[in-house]
Amino acid sequence: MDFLKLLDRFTERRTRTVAQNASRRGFLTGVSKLLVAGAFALPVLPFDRTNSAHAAGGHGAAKKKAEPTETDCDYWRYCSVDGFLCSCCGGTMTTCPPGSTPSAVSWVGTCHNPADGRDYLVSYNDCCGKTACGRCFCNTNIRERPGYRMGVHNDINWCMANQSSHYHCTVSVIVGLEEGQS
Amino acid sequence: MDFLKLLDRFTERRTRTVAQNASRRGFLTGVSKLLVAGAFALPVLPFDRTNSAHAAGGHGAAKKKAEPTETDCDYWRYCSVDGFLCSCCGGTMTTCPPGSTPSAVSWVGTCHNPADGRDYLVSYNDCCGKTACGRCFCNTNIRERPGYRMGVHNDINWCMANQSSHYHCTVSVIVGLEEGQS
Amino acid sequence: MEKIKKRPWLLALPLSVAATLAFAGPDKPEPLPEEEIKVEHLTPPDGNRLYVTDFVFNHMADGRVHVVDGRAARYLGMVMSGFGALTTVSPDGKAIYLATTYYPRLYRGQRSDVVEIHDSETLELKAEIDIPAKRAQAVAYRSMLVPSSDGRFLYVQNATPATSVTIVDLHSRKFVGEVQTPGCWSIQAWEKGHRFSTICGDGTMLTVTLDDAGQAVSRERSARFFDPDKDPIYVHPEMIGEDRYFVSYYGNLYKVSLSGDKPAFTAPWTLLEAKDRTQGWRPGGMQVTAMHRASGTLFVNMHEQGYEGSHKNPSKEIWAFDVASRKRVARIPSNAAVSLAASQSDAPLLYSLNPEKGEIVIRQIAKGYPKVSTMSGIGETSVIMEVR
Amino acid sequence: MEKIKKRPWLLALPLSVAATLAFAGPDKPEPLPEEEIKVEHLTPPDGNRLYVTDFVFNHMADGRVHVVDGRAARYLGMVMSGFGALTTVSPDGKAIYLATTYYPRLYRGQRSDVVEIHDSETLELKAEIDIPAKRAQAVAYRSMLVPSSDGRFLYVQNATPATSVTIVDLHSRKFVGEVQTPGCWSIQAWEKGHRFSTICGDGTMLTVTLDDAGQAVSRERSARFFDPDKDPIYVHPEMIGEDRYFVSYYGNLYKVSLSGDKPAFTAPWTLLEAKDRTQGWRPGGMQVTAMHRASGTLFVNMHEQGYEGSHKNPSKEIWAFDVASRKRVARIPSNAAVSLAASQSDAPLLYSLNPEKGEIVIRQIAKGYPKVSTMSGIGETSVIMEVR
Repeated sequence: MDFLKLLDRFTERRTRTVAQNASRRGFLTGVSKLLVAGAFALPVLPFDRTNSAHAAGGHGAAKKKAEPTETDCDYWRYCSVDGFLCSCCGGTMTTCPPGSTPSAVSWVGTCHNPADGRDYLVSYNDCCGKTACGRCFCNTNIRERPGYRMGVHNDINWCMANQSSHYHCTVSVIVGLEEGQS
Repeated sequence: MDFLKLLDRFTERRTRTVAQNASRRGFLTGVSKLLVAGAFALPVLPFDRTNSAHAAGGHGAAKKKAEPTETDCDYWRYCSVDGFLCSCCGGTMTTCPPGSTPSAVSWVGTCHNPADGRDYLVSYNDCCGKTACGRCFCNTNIRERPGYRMGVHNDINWCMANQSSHYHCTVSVIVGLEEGQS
Repeated sequence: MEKIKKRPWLLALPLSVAATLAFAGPDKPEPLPEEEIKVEHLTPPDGNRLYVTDFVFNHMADGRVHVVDGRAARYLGMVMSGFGALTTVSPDGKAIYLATTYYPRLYRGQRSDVVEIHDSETLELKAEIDIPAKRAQAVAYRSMLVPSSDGRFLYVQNATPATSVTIVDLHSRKFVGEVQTPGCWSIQAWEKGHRFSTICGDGTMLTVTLDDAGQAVSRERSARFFDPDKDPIYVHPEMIGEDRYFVSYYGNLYKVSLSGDKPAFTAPWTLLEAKDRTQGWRPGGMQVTAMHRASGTLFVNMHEQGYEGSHKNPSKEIWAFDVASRKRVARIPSNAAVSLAASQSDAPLLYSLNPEKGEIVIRQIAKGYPKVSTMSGIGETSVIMEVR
Repeated sequence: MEKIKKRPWLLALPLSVAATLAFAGPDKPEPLPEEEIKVEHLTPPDGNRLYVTDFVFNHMADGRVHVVDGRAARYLGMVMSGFGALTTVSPDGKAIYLATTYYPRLYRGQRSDVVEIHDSETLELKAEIDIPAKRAQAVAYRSMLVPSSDGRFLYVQNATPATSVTIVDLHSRKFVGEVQTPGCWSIQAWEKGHRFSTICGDGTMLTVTLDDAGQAVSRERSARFFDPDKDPIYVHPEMIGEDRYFVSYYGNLYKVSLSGDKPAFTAPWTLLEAKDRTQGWRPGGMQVTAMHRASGTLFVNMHEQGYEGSHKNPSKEIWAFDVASRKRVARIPSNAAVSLAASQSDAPLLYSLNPEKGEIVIRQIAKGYPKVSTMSGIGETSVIMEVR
C-alpha cells in the first residue's frame, strides 16, 4: 500500500500548494470580485432585512426608516452578513459580546460605503463559545456559492475551527479597501 | 458530632415516617381534594387553553370548538397538566413518544369526566430522556402550591429522578376513581 | 478589551499595504482605517445591572441569563446556564452563580450537577464546583440558590423529590455538605451567621445553623406561622435587613424577622380593601413582589377576578405599599407582567417583565412612576430578574 | 409497546381496590379502567415516512430530526441531533444516521464528534461511533452524510475549513479512514462499489475509490463539467439509478452518470423557456429539487424576478419536468417552500416545506397535483427532508 499512501500524500500536497497559491492575490481577487455571503446562515426566508432584525428583538424596534444603524440589517457593512448581529448581542460591529471568542477563520465580503463612495473588504468573523444569541438575524446570499467555493459559502458554521465551535453571533470588520479603490 | 449526626438522622427518619404515613390514605385524600397542577410548567401566561395548544403547533389547528380531543388542552383529563402534551409529540394520553422514558416519579390530579360524571385520579407522568418536545403547551395551576407541598408543585421538573432528567412531554393516566366516587 | 488577531480564511495578503497606498482625492475623505476585532468587557455593575433568567422552555437544554443595562435599556450579553438552572447574583454584583445540570451527550450519559461562578464584567466562567446530582431543576426563584450574607457559603435547593440543601464553600470552591430538609422548601438566609430557614408544608419554619465548616450544628422547628391549606405563601422573599416579607395567594403579607435566636413572626396583614376583595384582586405571577428598601415600598403584581389557579397569572396593575404604614400608596398599570424587580440605587427603577414578549417595562420609583423605557425580545421564557 | 410501572410520587395506596369497589348504577356506564403507561413504537416505514431535519437556529445546541407520517399527516416523534448535525436515513429506512458534535458542558470542554445510529421504529440510539472532530457543521444537504449503496460504509463530509471525507465502517461500527478532498465539496456515492465523487471548485469532479477496508485506492479528477463562476450548481443530487441530476443557480440541469470507470457528463439543458427567462424565473431554496423516479419527474423549486443572491429564496411555484423528454409538465403553486421531497411509493406524494411556519404541504404526484393535507409547526428552522 506504500504506493497508494504516497499517491495520497502527493495529491494532498499538490492540492494544498494550489490552495495556498490561490489564497494569495489570485484567490482574493476572486473573492473580492465575487462579493461574499454570510455565516452559518441557512437563509430560509425571502429576506426583508429590516423586519428580520426587529423580529429578532433588536432594541431599536421602534425606529423609523431613517439612516440604518449598526443594529439594522441594511447597514452598509452588513452587505453579506448572515446570522445574528453581534451589535444586538452585547457586542458591536467589531467587538464580540463579553465572554465569547472571535472565530479563528472567517470569510470576506465587499461592501459599498455610501458615505465615502468606496468599496471595502469586510471580514465576517463569527463570535464563538456561547450558544446562539438569537437576536437580530440578518440574511443575504449575494454571491454566496456552494462549499466547493468554501471562502464564499455560508451554509456552514465559521466557528468550526474554534475550541468551542458553538456559534453565537457575527461581527463585520473592515480589513482594507477593495482592490483598485483609493 | 455524634450527637448531631444522631439528631440529624433522627429528624430525617421521623420526618420520613411522617411522609410515608402521609403518603397513604391521609395524604392522598389531601391530594385528591386539592386537585393538582402540572409538569415543569412555569405557567407564565394567562392561559387560553385552546390557543396555546394551537400556537404550539398541534396538528389540529384547523379544528372548530367542538368536542375537545386528546390534542386539546381542555380535554377533560388534562385538567391539571402543565407542559407539552405527549399526544402532540408522537405519544398519546397514556403513551410516551418513541424513545422517551416515563418519569420515575409523578404527581396526581383529580379530573371530572363529563361523559360519565365521575371524578378520576390522574397521574401526570413526564416523558423523559429527550429534550423538550415544544408542541401543544398546556397550562393550568388549579390548586398548585409551592414546593413545601411538593406533591402539588409544578415549578419543578418531574423527570428529576430519571437517569436522563431532560423533560420531553407529559402523559395523563387514569389511576383510579376519586375517593367516594363510584 | 483584548485585541484579537484576525485570520480571515484564505486571506493572507498584506492589506495594510493596499490601505497605505490609498489616498484621498481633494474631494474625498480619508478611507476608513483597518479595524481590529476585540471582545467586550462590561463596566462594573452600577446598581441597575439587570440579570434575567430565561429557562427557554422549548429548548430547556439551552437556558441563559441575559445581562441588561436597566438604566440605558441596553442588552449587554448573556451567560449560558444549561438545563433548568438555578441562578442568582452575588451581593456585591461581581459574580453570577448558577447551579445547573449537564450530560456529556446533551440529553444522555451520566448526569453532572455543578455550581458555576461567572464573572459579571467579562461574562466568563471563573469556577466550576461539583455538587451532588440532586439540585432542584426548578424555577430560579430567589430562594432556590442563595449565598450566605458574608459570601462564604452558597446554599443550593435539592429535590429528588425528597428535599435537602447542598452547602458549597465559596472560598475553597468545594461542596462541603448536605442538610436534610424533608417536607420543607426554599432557602431563607439569615443576615447574621451561617444560618438559613426553610418553609415547611405544615406551616412552620425549619432553621438550620451551620458551623464554620458548613456542617449543620442545629435544626430548629418554629411554631406554625401560616396555614398552607387556607393561605399559602409564595416562597419568594423580600428582604429589609433581617426582616423577610412573604405575600400569600390571597393577598396577605407575612413578616418574619430572621434575627436573634429564632425566627420571629408578625401577624399577617391584608393588602386588600373590601372593594378590592369584591373585585377579586389577588397577587399573581412568578416573582410576585419587589421591594425598594430605602423607602420601604413593596410592589405587588396584582390581577383582578382571581380564582383558584390564578396565582401565577400576569398582573393588570402593580400595587405599591408603604410597609411601615401598611398603606397602599400607588396603583401602577402593568404590562401583563409576571415578575417584578426594583433597584436600590440613587435614582431607583422598577422593572416589570412580560415573559411572553420578553418585554421589560422600566419605570422610575418616584411620584407617578413615570415610564422610562421599554425593552423587548429579552429572551423567550424569561421569568426571573435580579438587579445589582 | 413495553409496559412501564407507574410510580406516582407519594401515591402508594391500593387504587385498584377503590376501583373494584366502585360499581355502576343502573343509569351509569362502568367507570373507566385503570391505565398503564407505555412507550410508543413505530410501525416499519411505509415509503411515506418523512424525516425533517431542524437545526433550530436560535438554539442550535438542541437540533432534532422530526419523524412524520406523510400519508396520515401525523407527527410521530423526534430524534435529538445535537449541534448543527448532518443527518440522513439508511436506504432501507431502518436507521437514522447522524453526525454531530457534543461538548461535555453543552458549549465548552473537549469537542467530541460522533456518528449516531438511531432505530427508526423505536427512535432509540443504537450505536455511537467516534469520528475525528472535524465533521462539517453545515446544512444537512443530502450529499453531506451519505451511506454507500450497499450500506457498508458511511461517508461524512469534513471541513476545518480544509475539506476531507471521514469513512465509517457501519458493519464494525468504527472510523476507518479519512480521504483528503481539498477544494471539493459534497459526497456523491456511486451505486456500485465503494466509490464516491465530489464536486470541485474548478468545475471538475474528484472520484475516490475505496478498498474493502475503507482506504482510498484511487483518486481521479474528471474533466471540467460546469463553470462555477458562470453557472454554479447546487450540490443536492437527484438520483435515478446511476444517474445524478444537479440543477444550477441559473436553471440548467446537469446530468452525471456515475457508472463504469469514471463519471460521464451529459451537456446541460435549460429548464427555462424564453418567457421564463424574461420573467426572471430561477431555482431557489435549500433542497431545491425532488425526483419521482418511476415516472422520471423532476420537481424544481422556482421563484421569479431572481437576482444575484436569490438562489436560496423560497418558491412561488414548483415546476415539474419530464426528464426523458426534457419538457415541463406542470406548474404547481407553492407554499413559499424552500425544500422539496417526493415519495416513491405506489401512491406517491410531493412534500414542500416552508421553514418559517414549519409547514409541509402534501400533494399527490398525479394529474393536477391535488393537495392532500397541510401540516404546520413541524420544527422551527426545518430545512431538509428525507422520505422512506
